[in-house]
Amino acid sequence: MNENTPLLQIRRLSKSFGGLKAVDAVDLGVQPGEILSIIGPNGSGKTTLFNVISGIYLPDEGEILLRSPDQPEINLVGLRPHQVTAKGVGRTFQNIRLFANMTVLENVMVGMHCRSSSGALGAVLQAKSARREERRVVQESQRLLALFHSQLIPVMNQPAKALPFADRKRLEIIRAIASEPRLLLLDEPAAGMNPHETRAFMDDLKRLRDRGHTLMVIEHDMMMVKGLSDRVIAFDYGRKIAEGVFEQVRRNEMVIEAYLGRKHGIA
Amino acid sequence: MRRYFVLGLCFLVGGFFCACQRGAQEKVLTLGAVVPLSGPAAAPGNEMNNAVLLAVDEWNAANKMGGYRIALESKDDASDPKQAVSAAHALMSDSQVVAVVAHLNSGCFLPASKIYHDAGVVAMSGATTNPQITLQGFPEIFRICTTDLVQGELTAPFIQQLGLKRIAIIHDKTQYGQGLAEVVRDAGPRSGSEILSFDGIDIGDKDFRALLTKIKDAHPDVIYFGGMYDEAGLLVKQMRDLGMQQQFISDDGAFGQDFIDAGGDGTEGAIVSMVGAPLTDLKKAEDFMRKYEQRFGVKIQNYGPYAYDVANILLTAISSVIEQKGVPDKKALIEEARKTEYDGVIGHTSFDEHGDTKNKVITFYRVEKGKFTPVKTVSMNK
Amino acid sequence: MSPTAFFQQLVNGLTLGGMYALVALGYTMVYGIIQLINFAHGEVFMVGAFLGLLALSFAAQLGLEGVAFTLCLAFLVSMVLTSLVGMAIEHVAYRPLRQSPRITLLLSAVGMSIFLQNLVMLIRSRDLQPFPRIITGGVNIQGVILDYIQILIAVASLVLMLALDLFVNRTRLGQAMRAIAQDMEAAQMMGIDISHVIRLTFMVGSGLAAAGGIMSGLYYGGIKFDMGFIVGIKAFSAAVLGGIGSIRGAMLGGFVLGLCETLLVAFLSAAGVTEAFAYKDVIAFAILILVLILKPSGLMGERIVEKV
Amino acid sequence: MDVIYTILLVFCGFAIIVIGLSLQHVGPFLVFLAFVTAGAIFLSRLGWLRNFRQITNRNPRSLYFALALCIVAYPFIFTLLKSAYWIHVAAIAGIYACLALGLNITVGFAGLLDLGYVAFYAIGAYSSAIFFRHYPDARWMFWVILPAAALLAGIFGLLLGSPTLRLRGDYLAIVTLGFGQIVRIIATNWESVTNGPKGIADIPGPTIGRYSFETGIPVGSLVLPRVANYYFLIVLLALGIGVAANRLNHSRIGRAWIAIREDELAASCSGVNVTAIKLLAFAIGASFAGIAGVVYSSLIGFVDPMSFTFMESAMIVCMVVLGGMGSIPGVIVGAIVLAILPEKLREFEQIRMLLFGAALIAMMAFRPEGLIPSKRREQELLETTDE
Repeated sequence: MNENTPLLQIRRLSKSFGGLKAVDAVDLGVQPGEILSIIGPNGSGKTTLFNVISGIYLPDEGEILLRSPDQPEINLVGLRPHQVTAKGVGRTFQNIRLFANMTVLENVMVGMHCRSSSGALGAVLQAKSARREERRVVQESQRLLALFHSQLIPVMNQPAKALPFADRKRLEIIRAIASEPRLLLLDEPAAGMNPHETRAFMDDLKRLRDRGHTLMVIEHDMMMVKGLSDRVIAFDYGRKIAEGVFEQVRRNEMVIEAYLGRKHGIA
Repeated sequence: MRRYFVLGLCFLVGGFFCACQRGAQEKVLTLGAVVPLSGPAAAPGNEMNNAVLLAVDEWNAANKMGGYRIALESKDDASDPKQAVSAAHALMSDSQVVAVVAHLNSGCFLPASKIYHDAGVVAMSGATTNPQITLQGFPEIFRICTTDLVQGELTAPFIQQLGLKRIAIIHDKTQYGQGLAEVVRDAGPRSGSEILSFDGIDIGDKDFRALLTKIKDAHPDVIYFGGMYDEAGLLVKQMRDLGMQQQFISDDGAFGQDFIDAGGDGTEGAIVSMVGAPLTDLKKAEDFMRKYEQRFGVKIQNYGPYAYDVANILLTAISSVIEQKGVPDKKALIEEARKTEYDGVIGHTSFDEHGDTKNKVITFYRVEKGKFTPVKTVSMNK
Repeated sequence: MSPTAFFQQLVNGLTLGGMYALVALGYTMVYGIIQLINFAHGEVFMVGAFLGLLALSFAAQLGLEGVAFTLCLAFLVSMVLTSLVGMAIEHVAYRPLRQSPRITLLLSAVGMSIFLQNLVMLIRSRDLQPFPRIITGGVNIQGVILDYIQILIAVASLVLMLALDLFVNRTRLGQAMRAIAQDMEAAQMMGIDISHVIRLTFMVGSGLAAAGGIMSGLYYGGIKFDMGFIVGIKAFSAAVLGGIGSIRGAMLGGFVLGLCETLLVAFLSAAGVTEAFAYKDVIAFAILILVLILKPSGLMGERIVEKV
Repeated sequence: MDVIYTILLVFCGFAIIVIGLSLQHVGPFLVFLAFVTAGAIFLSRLGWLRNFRQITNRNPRSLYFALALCIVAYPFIFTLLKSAYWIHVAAIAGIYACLALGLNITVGFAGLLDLGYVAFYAIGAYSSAIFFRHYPDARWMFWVILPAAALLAGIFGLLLGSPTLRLRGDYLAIVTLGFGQIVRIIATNWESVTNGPKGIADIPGPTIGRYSFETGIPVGSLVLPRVANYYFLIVLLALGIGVAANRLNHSRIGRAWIAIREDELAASCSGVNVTAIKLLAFAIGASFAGIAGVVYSSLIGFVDPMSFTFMESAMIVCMVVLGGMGSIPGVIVGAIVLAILPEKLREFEQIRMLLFGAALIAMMAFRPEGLIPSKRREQELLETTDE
């Protein structure tokens, strides 16, 4: 396995709803350790791509291959979301989906579900292994909460719904990281933040990359895309229309057309 | 804040008065009654309870109980075995309860009888028909009505005598209805009838057309239904709608105005059986029915006379125990009850070695112009 | 089974199906709009039957003559009153909870169902209430009896369903209903008064159930406080079978279920299965479970994709 | 000092309950109830209830000690009062507590509304009844049947759950309701096994070695009535089930249950195997009902299909909702209150279900979290920071 093998390789992936091709024969690769941004106008199929990768939708055709330490490649197609997560792909949602009534800490602990194993019997009998594991999960979760500065630690026993918006976004990412993903899918992480928050957040995301996570980010904020991405892929109508470093993609004719609208092209 | 103190004070005073309400002590013995006062069989249960109340009041008025006043302690079993056991425990926890007028449902009397047995208190039922109840070997347990066995065994030859051969049997999938239907099914061939079908319906179901259509196809002479009045009424109604003019015969569960109300014109000519001799034959019965109607403003429907007789039999036995011993001794009461020879509303009652009545009589009634008219009284007595 | 018996069962099944269909419409309409199973809908059916009985006995007391007239009166009075009951149910048990978790709504609905059942039982009686037989007789076609009441049920349910279909597809309010079913938020943006439309949906569904209730009373000859429970579950099965949310599906599902239930049991019984009739109710549940497993969208429903 | 306060508080509460139960007539009881309620409101206005709570929270050991003492003393007190009745009622309340705890796992923790829960109860009761119908003398087998019935009910939970759990919540409610009906219909019709509507009578009580549950418990000169055996048995079982439920609640599995209740999709994407975890909730809840069913059949000695109707399911749902979905002390209190109140208020039996229905609607509208809401989060806070 050489360094250039992509972590995730998608081949001819298609998904349509009724007559609408939301994802249309997409090929793409994600290199280990990079931050890959996906841009494109609304409805261009970015979120659908994430949903297909994370197993929420079954693709009509194509394959999604994930490189894995113990075996060469795993095809994620056909796996259910929790299996995909177990294989090492974590994600967040466009509209934050935390467990609102659970505490901040518990949210992270749920994220570690697939990295722990104690079952019902162990819990009922308070088996030694179960207790040990529980302690480990608590400690590990607290450590993860400290990942982005320390503002989440003091509130870790408050319900997640009590957090301010930006912290909820952070918590959702931490929950995803708790499953120890090699690839992290972030769906518009900076949406709804002010420029100041966005800047701070960008640094947080870079820290994730430095921690060894590979990031795939859907983002609309071009400033963020520019400052963050190693590579950018642009989508329109479910197809990949451009790929490369930010400046390259920004100058691409098709991307400009997609963003500015094709009206003046036609009319 | 002060408001709460005042409120609290009011309650305190109120509670004190309530506690003081207990009157001066007098010699009291308690008769227990456990019947369904709520639940699906609340109507017959309340009638039984009223009848017992009537008997107790008459005894108290006559003042023949050796100086004892009789109190009635009524409990509700709601036709539910669990509540029946609770109620039995509640009565047996009260040491003044000398005897119990017990249950309408066999499913209630079966589990509760064990508790009466443990406490050594006589429990006598006027309506439970499951043969198993008296076969448990508890000396405290009695009943004055005939069992399913008697009613079913007597129904089969009666059908034969009507000149009807081909029987289609329907039952309501209850302990009572199905038990009876099974006896008819087994006894029918012995008296030369042919059983065409044996089907259950669900209580609460309203649509019997599919089943009746199937039965119609087999061309029976008679349809026998083991169950209660509501379903019996609907069945006969839907039979007539489907153009089935066959004889409809049912059991004591369908005996009562409710059946005629539910079935309307369709019930005309239908035959139902009722345990015991026809009530209007007996002078005592007429008397009782008049008194009941006067007191409660409604007519006797079905099990009231039985409960009334049970109460009277028990009270008679208790009074003779008091005469002999001076106190209502529970153990002596068992012996005394066993020796019962009583002429009551439903006829003569005496008990066999199991505690079942020896008076194994049932009467068939035909609905004529919206009224039950006795057709024939048959008996298993030698 | 003789041919006569077969056709008789066919008639029985279709009549039963018509009644299921009328009740199923209420489930499907409410579900289509707010994705909620109106658990108390079976009870609405029962309330409708009792209000119909009340109207009929009132008419008899006033000495009103004419079968058609009294019948129309009973239908009208009961359907109007029951739709008000439906509105009240929505107002008390559902509206305050529109933002709550689904389970809260369901429990509230279960509570409403228990409440209505016991209320009617306490007000009227625990016993079967005989329903006046103002339509009697029928035609005998080669031994197959076709009651006038069965014809009435068939005609009335078809007319009501067609009227509903027209209402939903041709009127402004119907359009609003469909819009809300598609996307509640968008519909709200477009200036549709959501609360008003939901209330109306409950009213229309309840009115139809009331019609079903009266027909059931007329047909079977008696009504009882607990009659709505089992009919409710079966009508729901019919709605699911047809594809919940689809009005035509509910009609189809009702008839299919009525026929299945009647014919299947009859065939089983004819084939020598003892006690086949005792398992009648199991058939509806089995169909429900099978449909949900094999084809959750039902016969005519659309595929539901959860929005992520 | 706090220790003494705690113990005294518990004893006072217990004394109030005993006095309430021993009031025989409904009038004085209602006055008493009003009095106690007014007192409770008064104390809470003074802020004392919160103080009590703080005191007891500080001394969990002495709280449990006092509670245990009361539970043990209960049958003795009522034996002295010559009232086996209230011991019996307490045993029934205990059975309901087990049922409510089980249903709380599916409804309260995992958020799956099961309206046919009584089916599993029936499976437990019938498995013991059917066994003893054939082997009435093997009474010690009760102790084998108890776990076996739990297992069997659990398996049925899986069987019902596996095809239906992919459904949305409200479909699930109706399918479970249908399942409850099917179990009852089968119990009514499969006569060769269940004896049909006639039910199975004479189910014996268990034995331990020479000791039989059919006899009273002699303690010194006092003989506790027969039901006291069941009382102690059911208290132990309910305690065990309560502890098990509590431990599950605070475990990896419990967190997953809450997570799928909160947001199924997010839970799935966080690595929770939604189907398996839901099935587990179903199976565990069902197995608790199986245990309750076995004890019920021996306590009453009689089992018939009519004891397992939808209304019974609805009643258990009411207990869970009244107490507080997801709250273990809540559902226990809910079960006890709803099991005892009808015994006290027999006069209102007719309107009982009406009140339940109305209460259910009102609870959902005004206090969906129940009378004793789940204190899960607060407690977790204390525990985790301690470690």
